[in-house]
Amino acid sequence: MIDRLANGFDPFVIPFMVGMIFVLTYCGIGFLVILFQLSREDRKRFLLSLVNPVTAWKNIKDIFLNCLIHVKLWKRNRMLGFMHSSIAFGWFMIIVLGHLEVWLFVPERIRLLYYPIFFNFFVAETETTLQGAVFFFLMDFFLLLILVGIGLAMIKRIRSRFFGMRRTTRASLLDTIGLYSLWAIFPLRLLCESFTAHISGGSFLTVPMNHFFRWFFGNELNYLPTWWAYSIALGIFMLVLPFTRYMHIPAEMLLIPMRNAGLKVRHPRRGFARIQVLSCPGCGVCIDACPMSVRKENLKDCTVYLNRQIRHHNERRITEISEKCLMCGKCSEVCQVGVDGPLMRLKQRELKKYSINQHYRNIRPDSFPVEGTGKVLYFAGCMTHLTPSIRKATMSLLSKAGIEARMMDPDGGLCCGRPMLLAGRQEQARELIRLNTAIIRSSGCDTLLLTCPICYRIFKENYKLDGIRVVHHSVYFNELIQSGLLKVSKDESRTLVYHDPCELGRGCGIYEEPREALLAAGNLVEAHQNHAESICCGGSLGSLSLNYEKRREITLNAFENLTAEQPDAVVTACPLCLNTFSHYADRPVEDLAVVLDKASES
Amino acid sequence: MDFGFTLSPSSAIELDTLDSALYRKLCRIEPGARTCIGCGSCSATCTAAEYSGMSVRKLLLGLQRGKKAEVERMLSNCMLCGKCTMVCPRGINTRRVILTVCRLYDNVEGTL
Amino acid sequence: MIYQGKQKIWSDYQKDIPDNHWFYVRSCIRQSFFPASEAYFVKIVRDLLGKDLYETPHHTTCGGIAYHSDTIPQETAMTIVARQFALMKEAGYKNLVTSCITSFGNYCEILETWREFPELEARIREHLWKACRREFDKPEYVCHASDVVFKLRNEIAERAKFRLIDKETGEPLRIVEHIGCHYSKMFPHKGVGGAEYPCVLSGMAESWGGKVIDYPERRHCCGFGFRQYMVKANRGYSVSNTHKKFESMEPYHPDMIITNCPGCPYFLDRWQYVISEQTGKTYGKDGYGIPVLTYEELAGLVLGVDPWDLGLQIHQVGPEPLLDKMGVPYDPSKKYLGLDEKELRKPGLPNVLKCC
Amino acid sequence: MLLSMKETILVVGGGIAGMETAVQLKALGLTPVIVEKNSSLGGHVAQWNRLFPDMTPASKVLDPYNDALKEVDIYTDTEIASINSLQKEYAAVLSNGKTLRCKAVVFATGFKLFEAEKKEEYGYGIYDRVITNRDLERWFDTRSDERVPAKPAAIGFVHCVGSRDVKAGNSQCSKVCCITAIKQAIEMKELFPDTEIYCFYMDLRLFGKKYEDFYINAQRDYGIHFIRGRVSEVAETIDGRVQVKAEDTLSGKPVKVKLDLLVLMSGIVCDRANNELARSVSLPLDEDGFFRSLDNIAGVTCTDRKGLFLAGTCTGPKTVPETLAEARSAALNVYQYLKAKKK
Repeated sequence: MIDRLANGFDPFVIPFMVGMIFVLTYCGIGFLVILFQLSREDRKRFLLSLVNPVTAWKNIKDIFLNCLIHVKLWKRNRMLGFMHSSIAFGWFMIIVLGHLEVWLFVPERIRLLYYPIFFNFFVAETETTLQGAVFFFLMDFFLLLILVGIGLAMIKRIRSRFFGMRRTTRASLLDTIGLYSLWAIFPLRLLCESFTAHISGGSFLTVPMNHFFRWFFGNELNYLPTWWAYSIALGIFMLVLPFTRYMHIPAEMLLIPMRNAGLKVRHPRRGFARIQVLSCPGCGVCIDACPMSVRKENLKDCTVYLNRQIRHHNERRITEISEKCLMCGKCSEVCQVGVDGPLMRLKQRELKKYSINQHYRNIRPDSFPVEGTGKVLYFAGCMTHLTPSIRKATMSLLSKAGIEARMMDPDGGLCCGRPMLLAGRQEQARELIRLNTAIIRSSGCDTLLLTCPICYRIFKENYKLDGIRVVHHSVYFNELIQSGLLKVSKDESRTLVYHDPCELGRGCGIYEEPREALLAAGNLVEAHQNHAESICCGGSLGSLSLNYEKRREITLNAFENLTAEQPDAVVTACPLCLNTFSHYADRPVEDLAVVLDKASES
Repeated sequence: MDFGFTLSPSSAIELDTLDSALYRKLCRIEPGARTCIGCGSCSATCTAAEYSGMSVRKLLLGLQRGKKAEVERMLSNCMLCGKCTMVCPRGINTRRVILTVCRLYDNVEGTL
Repeated sequence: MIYQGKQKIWSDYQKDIPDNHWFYVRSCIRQSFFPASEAYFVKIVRDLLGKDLYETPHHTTCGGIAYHSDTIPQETAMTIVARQFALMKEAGYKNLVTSCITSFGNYCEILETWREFPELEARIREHLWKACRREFDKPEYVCHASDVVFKLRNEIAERAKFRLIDKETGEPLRIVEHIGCHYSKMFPHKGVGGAEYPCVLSGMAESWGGKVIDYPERRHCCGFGFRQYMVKANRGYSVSNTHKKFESMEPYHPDMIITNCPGCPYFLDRWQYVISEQTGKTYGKDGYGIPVLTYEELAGLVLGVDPWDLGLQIHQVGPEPLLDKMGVPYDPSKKYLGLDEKELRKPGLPNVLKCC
Repeated sequence: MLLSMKETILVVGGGIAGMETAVQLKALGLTPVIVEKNSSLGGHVAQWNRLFPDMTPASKVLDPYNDALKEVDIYTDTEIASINSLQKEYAAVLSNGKTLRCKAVVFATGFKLFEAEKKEEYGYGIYDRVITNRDLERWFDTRSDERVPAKPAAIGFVHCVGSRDVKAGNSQCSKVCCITAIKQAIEMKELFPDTEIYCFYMDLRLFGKKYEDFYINAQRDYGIHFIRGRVSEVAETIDGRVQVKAEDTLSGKPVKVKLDLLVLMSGIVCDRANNELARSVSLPLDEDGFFRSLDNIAGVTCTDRKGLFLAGTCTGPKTVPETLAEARSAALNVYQYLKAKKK
């Protein structure tokens, strides 16, 4: 292999170089800005994590698996997985191999940015070597891989259902430009390399095409324009990249180490949030996932659009989207990049200023004396007071199991604080937490039993109750059953379906215990979408703006999902889900406790 | 000059002069607020009622009757627990009503 | 306001007023508040119109104020009233004319009570006899002095020297008429025109050329309300009531207020000063108040009596703007001279309210 | 004069509406056939003890039909499998296999009493001392219901249970609950003179003849307490009674009271079971789930489909007299319709 051109330059590389330099500087500056936006301790933690070998290795692994191979996507949808990884990985390999070639054959050119990309233009093959042949083969192979990927992408554009996606995002103008330039790049590269195959060598793909072209066009002068086109396509792509969804390519490479460093969203726009927003590839998986999408008017309220609005600085819409969300957390569950949509919205809510700010200074914890000495303290919570069946069943189950339990709020108590937290009003939530903590401490209990996942989550995440076990009744009763303290007789004739409440499932990762417990009482079928993918009942306190009639379809859709297997009854473990479903239910909706209570003998 | 007595303010609600700007704005944001039938379910079930006299019914009435000051006191202990929303027979989004009032109380023209 | 509608109501509340031979009983407080008013009532009726009006020096209070202030029981008031009736019987009269609205109300109330409970009347006769060996007949007619003037209004109009007309513009004066609560609110049929749209005063005003204005709080009490004023702790309510009335009549720019009760002219007049001091607001043109006159004073003015002889200088609110409008001649230098041309002490002037 | 026409008319539903229609059709010389899904006629009225406002025994309304319906074919325990419209008539397939050819169909399918369980916060089916208005009527008949204590110290009535409540999927007023509550309150007071009785209402809608007098009696003669506030929560006390939470909206204060018996005034809601039937003859339903009349003033008993008529509470909440009146007018509609077809 030798240089064909003495100066190793040709004007057609200029478009590429312009784009390349632009993109590098843009990302460089952007990176610094974001780094600067991080709080001091976050920055410190991040930089340290980069040099720490453990996290460093994790970073490399994650970047390779997520950005190039798209493992998560493979798990979710093979077609999409293959499409994305073929393009990403293929392209990556082509670049790597390009550099290797330069490094091996014309090391003195290694410093030229464009050389590895347009290698085949600048070199001439003197004699065929195995080494060269291998390289040419790999090059062609990966190019073919990419072309297949591109092909699939085109099909996806036309028929997204073909990929099992019901809805996908509508691309903006720049996105489209980026997309088409991206599509153009690789066919063009194929052309270029085919044209020059007889000079600079080629393999199973390029050589035959080269022969065909030579036979077709005769002379070989017309290959220069294609190299121009190739370079221009690359240039355009890189010029528009920062302003399109393709920004996720560089952004995700920063997001992964940041996440591995344990950074969290602190401000809805700056620092980590910014990089999250940029990392959103706009794939639109969250649109189908979002329970609100059953109403057409809500289609543009899911996380992918939140990210887009944040990039467009559309304050009105950002607020609207943030307040509408049910905070069920499904979007972040399914997100490939791991964008934490709910947290972004929460932080957005925290920015709101209020002229009336609630306080609870006038409420004294000792006005809630907890009688008795039982070690188990049962906090029913606001919602459970409106679903007496749960409260009654829970108390009866406890007595059946011979457990001495007391109620913390027999005649109504204070709110756990989660609703305030979800409204982004930490100050108020903290005050409620302080009050409740005092009450619980004064009771001298060692176990805090909860029937409401909303309460359970905040007690678990935000309360400091060291020495006291915070447990949800689904878990607790399951233990009692497994340990034999609670005798439950199985009704073989009755099939139940379990609805995973958002706060309990995605929120606290409790999926199996309730099912185990229910299995003791009846046969269990699964909902169409279940566990981490269960659909919010629509009653969530998370949404601040959705009103009753607008939640209707959400509930109906969630219920339909549950009753796919035609169970005799729907079982949930959350008073709010229970209440919401029973408004529209065509079959009994019961709380786990009630089912167990009916099935257990005293 | 001090006479040892002064004009005592009228207790009447002057419907044609009272300031209902906040209520009107509220209804633009949450039209459901207009549908209250004053059944009192919200007040009865309210977790904060016994501390601050919180009552969405009174809140809505107060805003319509230009009794802003009472509204502020009333809202001071709300915990946003959502029981009122759950029991409202007209399906009013009471939590949104509360948050909206808290937000606009001093600045009716403020946006959400 | 549909005028015909009012007339219809008036026709329902016709009150027959005897046209002669009256037994006149004076008011306790008017004699000190507006001495000239009663004096000129007597002058007009007796001397000008040559009617028979009798009054006796033995007449005392009717006990109305004490009764309404909860300081004497009704039976006491009844016995006092019985004595007045006895005096009338002794003088040989049957038509009682009271100068005071509260007395009028008191008499009516007592007579009605007796009609309902004859045994009570019997007991009172007994009381009276035991107390002063007197016997009484119930009057055939009880009417208020304003009823009499209402009856004679046209005769007065014929003799009028000035009419209630703005001599600059030729427009009739805008007049607020205020009826004492005890005149007809207790017994609508005992007042000319009833309680809702009494026409006893408006009748005079209109026949003398003025135009009566109806304002929303027309029916409202002047604010005296006995306890409301007499207990100092309650005076805030008293003045607030008056304030409410003035706020309500202000947009109509009244030229004057005419009243037929002892308390009303006094409070409508004096509270204007208090309100002006407390709120800095006056209800007349450029800093003046709205002149408040008794119907006798007004009758006097119409008949061309000198304002100072009518005692208008004793009013808190200066009458000058009204006099100017009517074109009644007056000598400011004589304002504070007594009848015997002797200098009365000139009052200090308020801070806000313009008085002369 | 009567046209001599022996045409068969199908009457769906054997409640008072259906029975009255049948009687009138018979009188007009037609041949009604009643199809009733339950084992006996009489519908909801049969489950009631006495009727407002004159405390008329329900039997007094129902008994006359025993004779009046002697010559009328009645299929009880029978449902309509399907109705198909033919050229000039309808063919109804019954669940017992029979097929009826009829010139016209009168739907008198009635209503459903709201399932009080759905308002869980009231604890029906959860607490020992909570019953519905129907349970109480049955108790008046049988005097056996362990939920009704022997000597109640205090009884509460909750109006508007499942009525005027979007959460219960039922925003309309059931019309009869206010007066029924007053009737039952009076009856209880007569049985237990020393018992305190509270009625929790949102609005008292006493529109009918003598209803207001009934209300005055309840206040004046029976000393029943009326509290303007909707019950929001019911909890069980340690001694097995129920504690009711409401707001006394007139004083603006929360009220709490412990009761020995809580009676829920379940409202009148549409019977979803009729949807299939309605669809089969393409009769439109209103958004509240009841049958849609041709119009709500002059055509309440008519539909926009030839030969199909409506009577009684299948078009919305109604009182007994209203239902009877409608049944009669429906019968006349049928008669006129056939007469017109004859010409």
